[in-house]
Amino acid sequence: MSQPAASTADRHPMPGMMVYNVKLGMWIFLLSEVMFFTALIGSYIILRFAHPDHFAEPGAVLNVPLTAFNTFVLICSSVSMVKAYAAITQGDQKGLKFWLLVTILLGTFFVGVQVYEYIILAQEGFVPMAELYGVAHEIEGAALYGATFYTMTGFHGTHVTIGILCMWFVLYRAWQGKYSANNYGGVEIMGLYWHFVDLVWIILFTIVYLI
Amino acid sequence: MAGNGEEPRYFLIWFILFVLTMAEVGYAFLALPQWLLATGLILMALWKALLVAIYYMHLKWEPKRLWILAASPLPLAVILVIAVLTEF
Amino acid sequence: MSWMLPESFSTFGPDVDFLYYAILVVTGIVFVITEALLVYFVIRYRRRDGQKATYIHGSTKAEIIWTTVPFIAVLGLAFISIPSWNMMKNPDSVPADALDYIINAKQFEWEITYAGTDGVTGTADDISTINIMHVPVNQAVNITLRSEDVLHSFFLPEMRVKQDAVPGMDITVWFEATAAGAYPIGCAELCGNLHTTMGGTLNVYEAAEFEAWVASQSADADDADDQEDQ
Amino acid sequence: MDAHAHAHEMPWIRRYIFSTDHKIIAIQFLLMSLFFLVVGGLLAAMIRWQLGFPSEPMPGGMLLPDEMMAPTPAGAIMLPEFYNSLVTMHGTIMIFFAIMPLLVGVFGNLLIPLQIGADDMAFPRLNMASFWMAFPAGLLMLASFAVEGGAAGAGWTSYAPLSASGEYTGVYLGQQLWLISLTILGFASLAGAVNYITTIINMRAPGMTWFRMPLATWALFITAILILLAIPILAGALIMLLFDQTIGTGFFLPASDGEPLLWQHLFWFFGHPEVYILILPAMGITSDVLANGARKPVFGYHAMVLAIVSIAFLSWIVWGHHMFQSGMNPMLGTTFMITTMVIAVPSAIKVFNWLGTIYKGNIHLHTPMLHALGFVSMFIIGGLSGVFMASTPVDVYIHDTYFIVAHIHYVLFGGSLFAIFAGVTFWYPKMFGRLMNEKWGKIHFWLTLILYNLVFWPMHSIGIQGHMRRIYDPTQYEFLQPLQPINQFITVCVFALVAVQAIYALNFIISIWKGKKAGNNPWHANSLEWTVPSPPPHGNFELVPIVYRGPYEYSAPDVEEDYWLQDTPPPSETAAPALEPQPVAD
Ligand code: HEA
Ligand code: HEA
Ligand code: CUA
Ligand SMILES: [Cu+2]
Repeated sequence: MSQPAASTADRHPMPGMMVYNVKLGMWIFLLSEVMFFTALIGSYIILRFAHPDHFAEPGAVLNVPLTAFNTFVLICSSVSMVKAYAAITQGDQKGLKFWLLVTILLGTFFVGVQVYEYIILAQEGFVPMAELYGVAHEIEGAALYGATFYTMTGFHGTHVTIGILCMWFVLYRAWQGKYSANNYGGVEIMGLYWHFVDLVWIILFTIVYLI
Repeated sequence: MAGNGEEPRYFLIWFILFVLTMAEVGYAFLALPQWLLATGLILMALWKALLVAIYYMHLKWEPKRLWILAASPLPLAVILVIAVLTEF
Repeated sequence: MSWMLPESFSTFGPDVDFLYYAILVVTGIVFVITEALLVYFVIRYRRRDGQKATYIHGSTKAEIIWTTVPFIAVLGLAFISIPSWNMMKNPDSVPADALDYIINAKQFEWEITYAGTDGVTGTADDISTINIMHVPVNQAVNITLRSEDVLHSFFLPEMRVKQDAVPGMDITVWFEATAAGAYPIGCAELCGNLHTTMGGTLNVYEAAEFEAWVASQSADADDADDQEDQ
Repeated sequence: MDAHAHAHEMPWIRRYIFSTDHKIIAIQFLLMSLFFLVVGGLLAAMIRWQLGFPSEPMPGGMLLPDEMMAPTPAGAIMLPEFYNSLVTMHGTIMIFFAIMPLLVGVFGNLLIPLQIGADDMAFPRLNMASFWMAFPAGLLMLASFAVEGGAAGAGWTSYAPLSASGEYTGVYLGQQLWLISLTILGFASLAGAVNYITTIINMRAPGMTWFRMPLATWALFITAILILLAIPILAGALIMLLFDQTIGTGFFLPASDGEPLLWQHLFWFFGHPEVYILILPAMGITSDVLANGARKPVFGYHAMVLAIVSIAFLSWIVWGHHMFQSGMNPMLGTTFMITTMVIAVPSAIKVFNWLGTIYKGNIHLHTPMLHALGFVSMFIIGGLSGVFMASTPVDVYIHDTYFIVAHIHYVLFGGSLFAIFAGVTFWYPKMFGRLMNEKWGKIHFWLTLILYNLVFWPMHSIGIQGHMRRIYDPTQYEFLQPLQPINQFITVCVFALVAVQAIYALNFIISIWKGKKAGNNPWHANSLEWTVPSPPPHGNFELVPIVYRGPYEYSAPDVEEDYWLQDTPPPSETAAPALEPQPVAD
């Protein structure tokens, strides 16, 4: 499925996008992801603009240092992912497996921290539903904050989780020796997805935690 | 593809991303007017996002038409948000 | 079956009706020309033995013409619409001497609040009626439209007024009736199971009559309840 | 087909149920969406019964449960909440489960690989998954009729807050199923869109440059881009609304300072591109069929492509025209009025180019051609009525009246559905190997055209008289009572219209076995799908086709016949076909 050239080599089609199908497909899929996160982040921006008083100052409710650290973890996972890709382009099977495993661990750690953060916040009364959060923090009717926060970070977390599951699959195939220096499509599109999710987090972190 | 002999300096990018993240967190808590904070933070975030897209998603080594494709939804996102913002 | 608008009884009427008929004429012409050509071509060039279609790929000149002409036509229609639109919907266009009203929409009725004798809403002598609205003729009225639950749409067909009521928003609606009489009020936005029943009546009075009505209502403002009218 | 089955000893279930062959998937989509078309039509008939004869017992109404139809001694009378569910489900099913899968699912799957000369889609398994998400989503939608509280009843637009909390309507689960079903359908559409775009960009046969692609494929390509970018916005909005419904967030609920207008903006930011998703492929199909029927090249091919592209582009900046009376900022209203007016221009280009296409042709009025001509004439009416609503002051009066309902049906039935009839009849041989019956096809066309106009033309008129939409009993309003005879007339005509569709259904079903054998190229058309057997074998082309010219070279002076297949080598090169794949012109 994920051979860079083999599937089309015998057909000599038109030049097209000059990248192989699976990779092009992944890019196109990511465009739709951009629009999906536009809907969520856009709603947040708009609701916050309309009701600024519902949203707490940076750091007042959310734990910025913890999440900054978590952001760093995700960035590390991006570099390990790209190392895995670089390894297999050189035919380095060991490097591929090693860096994939590192990426999986970092990703899992990220999700773990996020779940931990949710639990702490929920214990403080910060939940997506109306009213409750107002009680705990004496910010009246601040339901919009909770709703947007959990929806955005939750969907991002879901994306990371799906990414981790796919990465296990890639790792399994790597173990079977399915990838090589001229057959690394699966690793590459896995990377594209992973970096995209990282990219979204970079935006989310700034908008949700810092502004 | 990235492969032309030398490997791109992935760790350098990683380091810049790390520094930018630290800078963002520091900047966010400065006593500056809100608009200045927001613009500065957004600029830094976009910078980081671009670094990821260009180097880690290796757009730098892709044909130009893929660039255009990748950028195509961004105007739509801007149109939607700006238009609706004028409502409130 | 007719393409004529029902008669209008507000100052918006002439504007809306003019635009409607202007568009009707423009689109009517386009409609007749295009459909006639279609039918004519089909008949004139239908398949015949030995006939071969003419091998043409297009014509830049024709292309330019039928791009620019509609472009100018539709832009023209847009521009002549702008002033009327601003007059109808821009809160700045409300005349200064307009009477203040508050209309509160809820499932499934219109609650209409009048300023009473003192001329300002939100005071003790406010009058309120349900589903029946009373206004003086030739006098602008300025309505603050609200909703308590879901979206509704305040629709006065003869006044050429329609405006959604949005919960959480105060929306300004104004109009000036030009003839006394009774006119329907409708709800034009699906608002629940009994959306259909959310109608009412707009009573437009001569100025003196209206004042008398206000006075009579203010006298027994405590039990002001118009529901028996229905 | 049989010869091939031996070569690929595949179990029946892999060949017909979980097939990855784009042609089989197209047929699956066809059967599914025709089923939903019938369902939507029956719902429409029930709607019309209530509007024509409000509060009179509906024939057969006794068969429905009491929550829908209140039993009385004389028979069962429709409840208002059931009416709302009917309208909502009619709109939803027609748009999402009938027209959209018909245009995109059927023609996208069938035509794209065949017309560009590819052996299949880029991702055949994803393609299969697309169908197997869409179909259960449709069943889920239907199932919502059976749950407690009934099916969703807030209109196909599901405006918040009516849709955001069950306390306003008494519909809880039904609305949630509506949201979930559309989310799943969204995934299916996305899978399709990714597939189509990749396939068209990367898998065109040698010589198939961008400007040698048939307009049907062009339209499907642009449509796929619209789907790709619009559906995720809907998905995001649906998910937020689902959270409002289920876990008590307040995105769109004013009680917690949420913004009902935000839902409308998100919905229409998707919704307007959506209506062009429903018309662009129809326009593409029409162009192909018109050129074939007129035996002439499409007039202004490049302008046609440009028009498709600019409609797609403009469709992103007009969504506010659905919200003129919503309490939106009037300045924004003015902006949207201007952009909306401008979008009429590319449509004008298309209409005039279609007229140019049949001008000086040698017009062969076969059934698909009749439907294509029907499309053009009906789309003109529907498009022109759009210009009325685009003018904001006029929209004040006609918004949410039957004028809008007339517009919807002129563009969607007169437009999209006629083009679908044209396309299904035209490409029927490529799916089933046989032709549909011409005589019955023509009878169906004329009866449908006449009855359809009798049904929907008067709706303009009652809309102009102020008849609101989505009301279950027009006689509740005194000023609408004089219109009741028209409503009854419409209703009677609808029953005839629905009955007439049986002709089409029978023609469709019987021709599968009894139709005339088609051969490769029954319509003497040019594009690549006509160079292969009907139906094409697995893998479509024996050899990768080489494309020498555009798809509309009808009646060219250099050749004897009045058609010229895209892969026939030019006369001078027959001896030694020297292929020089052209660079992509973009
Ligand atoms: C296939 C679907 C389709 C298509 C193609 C269109 C096409 C257009 N639509 Fe329509 N529309 C709908 C489906 C569609 N619409 C639906 C479903 C709704 C209702 C949603 C709901 O509320 O439930 C709706 C509602 C709707 C509204 C909101 C009305 C309201 O609720 O108040 C408006 C307002 O501007 C509008 C405008 C237009 C315009 C300007 C076009 C233009 O694109 C039309 C352009 C075409 C022409 C103009 C004809 C051909 C041109 C010529 C022959 C050239 C010469 C013309 C001139 C000089 C004028 N539409
Ligand atoms: C593509 C879209 C489409 C189609 C085809 C139709 C078709 C019809 N529609 Fe509908 N309609 C909508 C989309 C559509 N509608 C939408 C979006 C709304 C707005 C909903 C809302 O307000 O939320 C609406 C609303 C709407 C209303 C307004 C209700 C109200 O506001 O209260 C009415 C009322 O008359 C109506 C009537 C009809 C009728 C009589 C038909 C008839 O034409 C139906 C005729 C029957 C068929 C077309 C089925 C025929 C079957 C076949 C041809 C297949 C046979 C083949 C095989 C089995 C092999 N529709
Ligand atoms: Cu209130 Cu409809
Ligand atoms: Cu629209």
